[in-house]
Amino acid sequence: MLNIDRRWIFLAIGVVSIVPFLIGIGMPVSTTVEVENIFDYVNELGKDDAIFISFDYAPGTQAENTPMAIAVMRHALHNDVSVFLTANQPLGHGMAIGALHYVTDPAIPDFYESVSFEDWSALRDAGIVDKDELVSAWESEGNVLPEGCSGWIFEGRDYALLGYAPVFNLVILGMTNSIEAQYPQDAHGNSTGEMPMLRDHKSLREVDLALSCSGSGACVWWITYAREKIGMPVAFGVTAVMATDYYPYIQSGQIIGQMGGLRGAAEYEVLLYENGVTVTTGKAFTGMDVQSAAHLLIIFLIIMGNIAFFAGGFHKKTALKGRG
Amino acid sequence: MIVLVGGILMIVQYFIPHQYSQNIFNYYTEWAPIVGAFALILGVGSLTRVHSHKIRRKAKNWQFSWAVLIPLYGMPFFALIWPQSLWGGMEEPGIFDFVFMHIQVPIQATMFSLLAFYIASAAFRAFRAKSALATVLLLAAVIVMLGQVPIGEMLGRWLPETGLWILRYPNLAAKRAIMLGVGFGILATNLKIIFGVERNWLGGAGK
Amino acid sequence: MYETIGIWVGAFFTLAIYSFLYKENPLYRLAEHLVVGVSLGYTISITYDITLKPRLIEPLLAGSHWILIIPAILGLLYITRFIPSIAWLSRYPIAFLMGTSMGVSFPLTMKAWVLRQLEGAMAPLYVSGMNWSEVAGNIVLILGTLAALIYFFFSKPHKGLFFGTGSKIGIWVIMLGFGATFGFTVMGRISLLIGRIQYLLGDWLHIIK
Amino acid sequence: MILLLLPSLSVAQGVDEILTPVAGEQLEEPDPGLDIPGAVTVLDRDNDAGDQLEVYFEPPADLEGILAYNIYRRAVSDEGNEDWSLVKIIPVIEPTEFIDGYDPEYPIEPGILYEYKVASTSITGEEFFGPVCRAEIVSQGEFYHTGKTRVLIAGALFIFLIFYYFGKAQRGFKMYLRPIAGIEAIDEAIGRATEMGKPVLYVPGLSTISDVATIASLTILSRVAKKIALYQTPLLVPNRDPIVYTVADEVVKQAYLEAGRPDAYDPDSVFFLTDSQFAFVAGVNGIMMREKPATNFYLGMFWAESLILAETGSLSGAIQIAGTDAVTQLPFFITTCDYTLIGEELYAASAYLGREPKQIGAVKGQDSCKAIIMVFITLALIFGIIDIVADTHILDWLRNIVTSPIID
Repeated sequence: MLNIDRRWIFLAIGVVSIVPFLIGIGMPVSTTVEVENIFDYVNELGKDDAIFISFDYAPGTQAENTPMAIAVMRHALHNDVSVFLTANQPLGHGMAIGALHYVTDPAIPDFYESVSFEDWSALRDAGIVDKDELVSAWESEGNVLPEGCSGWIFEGRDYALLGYAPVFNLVILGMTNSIEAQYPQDAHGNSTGEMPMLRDHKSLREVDLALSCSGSGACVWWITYAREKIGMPVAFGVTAVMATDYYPYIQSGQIIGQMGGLRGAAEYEVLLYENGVTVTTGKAFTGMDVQSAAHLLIIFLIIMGNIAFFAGGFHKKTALKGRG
Repeated sequence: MIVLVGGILMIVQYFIPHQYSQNIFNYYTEWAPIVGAFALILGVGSLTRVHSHKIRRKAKNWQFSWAVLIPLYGMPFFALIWPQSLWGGMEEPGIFDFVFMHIQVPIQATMFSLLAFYIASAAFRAFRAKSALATVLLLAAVIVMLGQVPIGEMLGRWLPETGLWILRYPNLAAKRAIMLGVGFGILATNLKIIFGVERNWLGGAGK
Repeated sequence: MYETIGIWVGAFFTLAIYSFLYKENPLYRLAEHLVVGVSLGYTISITYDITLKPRLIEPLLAGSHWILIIPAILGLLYITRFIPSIAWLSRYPIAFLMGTSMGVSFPLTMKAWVLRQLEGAMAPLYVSGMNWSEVAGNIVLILGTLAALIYFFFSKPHKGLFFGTGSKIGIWVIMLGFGATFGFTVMGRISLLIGRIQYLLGDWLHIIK
Repeated sequence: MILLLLPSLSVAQGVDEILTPVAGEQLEEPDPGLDIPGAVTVLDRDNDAGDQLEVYFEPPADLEGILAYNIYRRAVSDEGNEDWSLVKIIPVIEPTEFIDGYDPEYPIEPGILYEYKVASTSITGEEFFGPVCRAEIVSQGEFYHTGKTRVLIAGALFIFLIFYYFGKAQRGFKMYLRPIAGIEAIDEAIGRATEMGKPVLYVPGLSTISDVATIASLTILSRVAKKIALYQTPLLVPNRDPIVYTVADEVVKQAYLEAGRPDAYDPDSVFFLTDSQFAFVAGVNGIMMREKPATNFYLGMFWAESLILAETGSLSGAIQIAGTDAVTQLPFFITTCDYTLIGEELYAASAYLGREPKQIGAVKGQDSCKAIIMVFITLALIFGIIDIVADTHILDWLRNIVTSPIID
């Protein structure tokens, strides 16, 4: 029995991962203190604060990391917190662009309407950089917020796409002195020195949080080079594979909290939804049903496999079927 | 020699807050990314060499080497020299972004999701509670797996609670011990490289 | 239009990779090779655009910052790697980066990985207001860390009360930790599959929202 | 660009109440306006590069109507025509002190004398200046950072211990390393393969030569190859990295030579398979199914492929010995293999087998550091219990020894 062609098992896992999507159960997800800590921290921030969201992952783990980055980005934008987007690897640069597109896509609920850096240069030159004043001045020019939109976001005031820089650990270290020195231009070629958010937050000392969304151990750079140097608060959004390794950092207080895998992202989405920040939950939450079903299947397979093995249904020397 | 001087300089620098030390350090943070960026030449060079070799010798599956070389040089071409969009329209992102978002991202994301299938297969055919230790491991794994998903909460409150307890205490203890060990390992490797005891990282350059 | 074509292309390659589950085939191999070339090509473009252009080329063209010539030359030495007779020159940029980054990371690693973790390991057993599971947890935490360290201690045989029992407890604690990792790894892999299914069923076929 | 911070609703309302009459009566007797801040004190900041000053000023007695303080600075010069620059805005509810010099736009130059003035600002942005105060000191850089002493001591101790054991090992000192279960099983596993007349498969990881795990694996390969040469069992070593391949080939050749069987060496036993991760796995799986090796070694660095390899191996009925320092892959090896070398055990095993002074010295040096850590944790445990029983605070004292504050 143990020698069944593995392709049957492949088929089983495929079916189990598709069916719950079609049914759509929506089982409740409870939240843990590791995620609540990040949420509460970001929730306290206001329009004079800024955070970094670092896209320290490649497309391979985007299914886990992107929902986290998007959830926190929405939360920060909702509170008018300025968001810096960076990446520690070139492919993460593309991930940052993708996440920004997602948050500003009118086809997706809870989207924000982005105003590019050039478009509001007149207002900027007139010295209007306070968020509330900016919005009223912008709307008085005849711009209307699209229906269903959560708000305006101004490039250079609400977000800055700084992107990738090589030897990123040293870039973090350099940003503790000056962000502009490390990123003279953003990814769109705008001069960062002219951005209001960089004038309010010139170095990492004036930034309130760094969230590293990471699929590798490189998120630790934020602890080693920013947190240990200037005491900057750091939070992690890591893939499930990495998550268990970072509990020591939570206990030692080096990070304020951690989102582990899709589940962590789903928890943040639930918190956003329950606190009225967003009107729907996102992709991570919908994925949790499948996650439940697939875990059950795998546990079932482990138990069945062991029963078959110990009941002697397995002969070590029988031929191996299927492709290796 | 450069390694020794550079390494010691940087260690000493950490303990000296004086402005001369800071200036050295500022130059360093400015220069290192520039030098680091050129390291890409190595990757491009060796990839080109391996695959052009294959094509020339018509090695097995040599046709696929074109699938490596064409995008390797095509991507920078579309990004820097000819940032053309697919149909020439202005609003559409260029070919460069298209290839990244719609070829690179799906392939890479799918590659890793293959593992979900393999884990399921291994769960049935290979994960064995052969010894007491492996049994403990599998039990802990099952509890954590159930505790992490909504259905576990429906089966009983104790499941997620036990799962989180394992994560927060025994898991933390084990990972911290490993982390301390790895920390010393990294430090020892740093020292060995700075003092030239370890030279493997040169990767045979110039041999 | 643009988006639609993109999603069809993406779906095609997604399925090409999944075809590997059935059997290895040329489509899979094509996708696998493409990704190598595209990712490096992307990296080159981004690095040029974000690093070399604003930090090296523009300052140099502007006529100031001549000192940046030094890192540029150092970086260009990498090319010598492909000319066997002077390949040894390529050691200099590698040595520069290795030596200095090792030096920078040494004290910081000492602080963040060793001292900070040691501090965390010396947690008080009981602080007023803790419930029993937290106190039990703290005892497990301190004893467990100690025991796991004993397991990775190679200078003494694992015999006697301290080293014998210690290493036995240690391996159990390590196994519990690995159990957690195992569970989380399974969870992570499934999450990645979920991401792809959302792409195929949602973005491509529009069966689910 | 003025950064306004409304501390709380109540303060904001308070301001409104006060200011309304002011706005209306501006032309009459000049309202005393807002109370002005007092004298400014400037101190040199310790442990800096001479580019920071600690600035304190006395808050005004009457805080009513004040929204924030604007702090201006300029360099003292003979002509006194330097421009004032606004270096800091402090909301009224915050402490009246700050560290000047963090702002990269207005850096402080070491050795230059500065003067400061502080203004109270109202909600309308009106400024009421306090006295101009000249700093009594100039900023200077220090040559040693006193806050980093603990890191220095720990680092020095570590360097000393490592080199002490290096030296000891190089002088040929015999040092004890405990045996490791997986290593003892190696001989048995090779013996089994010989009995069955089937080959031994050895995968030296998928990483490059610069990975410590790969180097450790190659040391163990040398030992395994020597045993195999004596037993005349076929050996298969597939490689993913071309450089690792050349080194592995060399290692095996050398091992056969040392075993006195250079003739038995088969140049095809070590081979390069492919550099793509999953294709490599598919290739190795193919070998396992065709050749049915009796023993599989997976030692070195592995990633996601670990479980596919070990699964096929366990189905083919082979004895499997694995070892890696990749924590995320270890659980899969433990549940599918017969013996697993966990993390550092791999390095220790290679030191144990290789008997190379460098490696043994490193293991011993790290061990002594772990011993120090263990002493600290044991003391912490004892002190923690004493604290509970006797209601003392000696654990805090102990923690203080290793605590390094965040300052730079």
